[in-house]
Amino acid sequence: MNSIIFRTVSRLLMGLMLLFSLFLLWRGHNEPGGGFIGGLVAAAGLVVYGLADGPKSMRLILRADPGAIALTGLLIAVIAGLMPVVGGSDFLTGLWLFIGATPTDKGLALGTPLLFDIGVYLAVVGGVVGMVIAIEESL
Amino acid sequence: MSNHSPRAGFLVGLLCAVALSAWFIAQVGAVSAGNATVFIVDWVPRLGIELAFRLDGLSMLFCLLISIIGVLVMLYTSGYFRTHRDQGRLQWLLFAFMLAMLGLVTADNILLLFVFWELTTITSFLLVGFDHENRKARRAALQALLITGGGGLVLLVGLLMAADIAGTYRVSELVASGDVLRSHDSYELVLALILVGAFTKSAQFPFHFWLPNAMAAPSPVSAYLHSATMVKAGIYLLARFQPALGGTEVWFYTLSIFGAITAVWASLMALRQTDLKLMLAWTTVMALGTLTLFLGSDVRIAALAAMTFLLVHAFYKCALFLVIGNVDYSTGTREIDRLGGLMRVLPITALIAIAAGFSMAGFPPFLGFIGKELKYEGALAIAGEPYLIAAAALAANAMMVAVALAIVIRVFLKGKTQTDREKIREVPWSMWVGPLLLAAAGLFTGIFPDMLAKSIIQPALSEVLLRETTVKLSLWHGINVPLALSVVTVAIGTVLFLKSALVRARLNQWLSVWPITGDRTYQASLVNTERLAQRVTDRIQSGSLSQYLTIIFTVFVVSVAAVWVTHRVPMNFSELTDVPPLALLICVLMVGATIVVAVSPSRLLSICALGIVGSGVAILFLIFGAIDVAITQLMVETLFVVLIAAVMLKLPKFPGQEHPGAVGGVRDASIAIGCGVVVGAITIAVGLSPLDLSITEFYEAASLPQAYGANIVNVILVDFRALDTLGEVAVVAIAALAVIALVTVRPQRRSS
Amino acid sequence: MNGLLVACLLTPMMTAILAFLWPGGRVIKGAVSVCGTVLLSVFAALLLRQVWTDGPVSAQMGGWEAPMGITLVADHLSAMLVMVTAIVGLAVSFFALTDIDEARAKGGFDTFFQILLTGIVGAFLTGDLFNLYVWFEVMLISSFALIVLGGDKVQLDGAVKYVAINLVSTVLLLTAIGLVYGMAGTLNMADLNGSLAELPDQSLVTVVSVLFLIAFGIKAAVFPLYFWLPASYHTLPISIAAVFAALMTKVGVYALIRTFTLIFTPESDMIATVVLVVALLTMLTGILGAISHTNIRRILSYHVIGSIGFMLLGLGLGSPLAMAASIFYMMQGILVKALLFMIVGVIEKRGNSSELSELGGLYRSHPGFSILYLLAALALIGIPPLSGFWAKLMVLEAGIEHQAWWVIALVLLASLLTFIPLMRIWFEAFWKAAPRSDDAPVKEPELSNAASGSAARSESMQLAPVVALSAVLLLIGLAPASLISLTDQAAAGVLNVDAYLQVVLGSGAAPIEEMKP
Amino acid sequence: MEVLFGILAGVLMAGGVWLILSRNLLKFLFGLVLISNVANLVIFASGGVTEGSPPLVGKSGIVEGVANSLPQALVLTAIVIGFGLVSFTLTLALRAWQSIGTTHVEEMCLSEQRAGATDENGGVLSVDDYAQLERARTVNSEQSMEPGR
Repeated sequence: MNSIIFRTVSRLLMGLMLLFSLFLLWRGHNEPGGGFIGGLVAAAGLVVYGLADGPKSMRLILRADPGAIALTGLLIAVIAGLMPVVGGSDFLTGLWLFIGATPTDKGLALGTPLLFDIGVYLAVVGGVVGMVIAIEESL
Repeated sequence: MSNHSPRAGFLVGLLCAVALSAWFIAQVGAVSAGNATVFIVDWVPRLGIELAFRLDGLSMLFCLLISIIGVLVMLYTSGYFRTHRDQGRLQWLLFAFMLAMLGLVTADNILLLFVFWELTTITSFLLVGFDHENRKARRAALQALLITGGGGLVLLVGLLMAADIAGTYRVSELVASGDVLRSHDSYELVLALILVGAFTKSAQFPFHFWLPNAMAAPSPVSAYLHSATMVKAGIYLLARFQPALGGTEVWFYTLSIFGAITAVWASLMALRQTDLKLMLAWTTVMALGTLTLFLGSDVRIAALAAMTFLLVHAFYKCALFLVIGNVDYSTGTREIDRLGGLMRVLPITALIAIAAGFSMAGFPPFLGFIGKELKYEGALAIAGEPYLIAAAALAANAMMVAVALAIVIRVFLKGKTQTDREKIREVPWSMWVGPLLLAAAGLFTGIFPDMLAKSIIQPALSEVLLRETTVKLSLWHGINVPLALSVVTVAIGTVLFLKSALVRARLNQWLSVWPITGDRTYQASLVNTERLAQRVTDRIQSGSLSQYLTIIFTVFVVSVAAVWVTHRVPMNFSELTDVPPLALLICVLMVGATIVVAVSPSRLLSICALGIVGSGVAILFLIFGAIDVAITQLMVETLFVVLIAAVMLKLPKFPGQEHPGAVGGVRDASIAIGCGVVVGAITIAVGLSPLDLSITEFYEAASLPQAYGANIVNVILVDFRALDTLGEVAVVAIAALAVIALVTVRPQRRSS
Repeated sequence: MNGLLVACLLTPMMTAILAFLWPGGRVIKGAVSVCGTVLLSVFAALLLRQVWTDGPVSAQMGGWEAPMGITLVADHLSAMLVMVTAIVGLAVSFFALTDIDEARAKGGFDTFFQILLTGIVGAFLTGDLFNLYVWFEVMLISSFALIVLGGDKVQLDGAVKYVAINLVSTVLLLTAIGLVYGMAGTLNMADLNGSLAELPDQSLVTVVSVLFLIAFGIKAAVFPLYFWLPASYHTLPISIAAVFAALMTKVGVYALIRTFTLIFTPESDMIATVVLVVALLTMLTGILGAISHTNIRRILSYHVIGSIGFMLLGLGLGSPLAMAASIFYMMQGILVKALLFMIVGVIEKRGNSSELSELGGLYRSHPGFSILYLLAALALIGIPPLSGFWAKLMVLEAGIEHQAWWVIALVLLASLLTFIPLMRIWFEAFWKAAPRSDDAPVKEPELSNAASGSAARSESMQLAPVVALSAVLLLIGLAPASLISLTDQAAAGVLNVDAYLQVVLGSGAAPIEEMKP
Repeated sequence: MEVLFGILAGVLMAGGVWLILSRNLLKFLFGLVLISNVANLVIFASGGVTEGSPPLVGKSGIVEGVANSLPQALVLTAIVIGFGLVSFTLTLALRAWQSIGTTHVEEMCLSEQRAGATDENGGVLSVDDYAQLERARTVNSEQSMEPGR
């Protein structure tokens, strides 16, 4: 798998997949997608890249320890759940902020569930990539 | 348990023991006047257990024995173990044991009684195993623990049942409700359970064998626990429950028969010994048998004989054990054949031995004589089997005379010791004061028995009979049958003593062909338990994962199928949904792929087929409207196939032989097919049952207006059931960390 | 809402994250871990107090009323279990400071350990069946991580068996939960109580309940499904073995008790008999296994199994007293097991082995420590007035109440047999003279002052949790009244689920429209 | 369709169990994947299988004729969890192979070997002990058992 073409293509593919994964993450609350799927797509992109360039390059791209990314994802999810608690609501209750809301249209809805989903995304990316790197490196 | 200050331990224990003894003596007046001292504090009311203590006549008798002998023994120990490094430990244990014993005889709550009962078991376990680096001591300790501990467990059930029947946990109230207990259906069972407890503790046949083995303990411990106090706990229990459970034929015959067997057998065994301590140990068993025998009857004079003999025995036996300790201490041996003529070198010890030995033999004017006369009187008064009991008592007494004579004459009066006589010195004062007092007590109370009778024996007897009674003891009560029997006893005993070598040889000859002994049975059952344990465990836990899994799936198939068949699960096929043609096609494909995975010897083919199954599942999800799930499944499937393909290149090829032999193959296949059938059937049955969709409907209704999301599945994941997702995220993160740890953290040299 | 429930769940989870992300070595991570368990203990104690005074409490996650959202709920049983989990967690995290080496710490020991606690606490507190599965998985994956962490090949071999069997049980559990949803249309356990009972045909419910019995039975290590346990416990670092032995199987027991009192009530008769038989067999085979071995860890592993049988007797007999006995036994059993394993750790440190033939002389050299072992062992055997006795007493009373003579006889037999392996340890490791080993040089004189100072410090740090747990157990033994009254309430709450239903579902199921403002 | 799902689940289960019972760790893994799929299918099938559109709320805000969303969420969760577990198991198999040198489970019995050597002078109730006891009985001489002066 040392061909330059495959490496270039894989890099391109990875970029596209990362972008697509973010798109999936963003729209997941209303359309098929979400943190899991987005995370899996992103991870798949990175894995494809890693297959072409070796696990070391995956580490380089990530810049951080994949385990730490995964746990940060978990941390974000917990924080998203705890934010409403500060306001006296139950753990994991959705808090929403509507930007540019009009009586007919809710506008841009930002809420803790979205943050939660970002945590999920990070955890899945970090987790899957971490596993793949570890297995690749041990071979 | 400090090693550093044995003296401190000794002094504290001794002072406490003295104080306790003094307190008990001070209570004698009140108790003998019929006023029991009572102390009650709640402990665990829910389970009926309270810290209830009651000091009545019977308890008093025991308390005095325990505390006063305790003081003497502790004093003795301080001399005996003067330079031993573990003296402090031993003194603490003795003191702890004394407290447990006192608690046992004063407890007025049956559960509290049991608590102390077990505490005496444990402390005696530690005391028997005091010489713990000696294997024999450990074995004896375990034996004592298992026998008395096991008996304790049985006793507990008996006590609980008795309490259940009588409706009270108070011993004093339980004792008073004998009529209820005796007429209850479970009376025999309760009796049996309690007797097992008492018999194990008091070394009655067939549990007698632990007591001689327990002689692995140091002499003072043997003197205290295994003659004077702990073994009497069972006797105490019998005496205490005599009014509640006694007075029936079952009680009478059980106690008489077991007591008689124990007494006669033990005295035979005693004659056979050459080790002085073992000789005494067996006579202790004999004495316990006699006590049991006399507690069987509810005739007043029999109970009186038991109570008196209890005291007699405590005095002389404790003294004799300590005497033997002295002999051992001075000469370094306890073998009767190597000893002789110690009178000249150990005059004080010899004096004690003579006094205690004569009391044991039942010579006047010692208390032993009164005890013996009472025994014969009691035996003859028992209505049931007077002659049998008298004969048993006669045999036992005669052999006791022989043993006593052997100790007194062989060891102290006649012959010469074979050890180096120059080095033998009389023991220090702390080692003869105790036994001397005990022996003197035997003489003094023999001459003036009335003091003892009025203040100690009479109140105790009143409790055993549960009615007021007056006791008058005297050395001389005319020429009568008991006296005649006494003469006969002495005659037989003397003959046995004179012919002891012959008797011993005969007994050994006879016993060498005797097939069953308690000790052998005990050992065999332990060994067999261990063998059984190994066999069972090796069978179950064979180390083979495939066997484990086979068992698990077999249990699964068999139990589910059994329940399915016995419960006749109905299936209603009337409301089937349609099968989309595409789904049918996918299903067929998947079935084919599954078969390929299952049977293919090629790894690559297997992985491809596995991928097909996974993708098929994804397509099925898609067909039935689960787009998010389908995408996830596809992604996961892809990642997994990539991973497994990468890993598999490093793993060896399938070796074949996955289901060894035709039998293994058929067995595995039938289990697999069974699992398939079972799961398939349940899935169909559940699929056909109507489903309550109200929760889904709520999600559909609330998703957009309340949770602001149109993708219901995603809203469920991040809002309605976000806690699941949180856990799941944790699983993914930890799985990654686990994989990383698995491949990066390599074993260290075991840090030890 | 009740914040304590969430706090109990999140504290170990946050600690886990913190322990991983916080830079630092063994000491820092260990300190974070200890602080986390201290905090957990505080929350657990508050929760227990609240449950004790006010009855069960619940919290609806995300504010969605049950059965729509996921409910966390603590009745007496759950709160007590969380409490002992916190205590064991605290003791073990402290013990681990000196037991776990740098490499394992770097590999994430503290994180795995805390996540394990999270999973356990979550399983105890959740009121939702699928969520229970999730927490089981959380527990499982972290236990996988702990079991392989820095393992040599023997440990890996044990790990393979552990992982394989537990995964099978997990899949069975998941299948069973799917089937329950398919029948009742709900996953909330309180809601299932009514929904399943209302189904016209109960036969299918019974069939599915058998699936739960098997899946949880594997987790709880009952006969004949316990193979994974003896295969894996004896190779682990002692901190891990201690927490496994003390807690892991008990989650399975808890799940069995919860499901078969709350969810599958109408079928109790047949299932109860099965559970009773299984419990007795587990008890006996566990004890026999313990007798058959000469390695302290294996002996204790089999003891874990034997005690599981004891804990299931309550479910089998089904009376409040029997259930209370089992719960009491579970509470003190968890603590005793953790204590005994830590004691084994100290023994191994001192004797360099866990094989009895290579040990000896500890009574001579460490009399105080020996007493600790003896107390723990006697507590396990059930010698009064130590903690195990009360459980035994309650079981026997329950047996008499039921006239269940076979049960009594077998319990007595098992109690008697329990003496043998525990006293064997006492004889061999403590009483027997230390074996003379000519090849091993005497260590003490060679240590420099600094080294011996640090060794002494590490020794006292290991002894601290041992002493503390012993003290707790002694207290339970001498003053059991309040724990017994708690277990009584727990047993009553388990057998009569009205209060549980009330606190989860409120007064009657609210109509959907009123669910949320 | 329920019947078809049931049959499919049954076949996958049978294949999975067959593989799990094989003595090869990799095949075990394949079997595990198969029965995990069974669990997912069962959850999915339990929620009712009717052809329907994905559970999305349309522009109008009205939800009509969509598939049951709850089991989908459950299955999604289960799939991701399953992936984590299976990946771990795969790595474990790899490490077992690297370290023990086999993937044949019958050859992996390291952890449960008894330490065969029983102690000569320590066993509480070993078989030797009994034999010794019997010998001691025939000699019938009791030595001094006192710990000494």
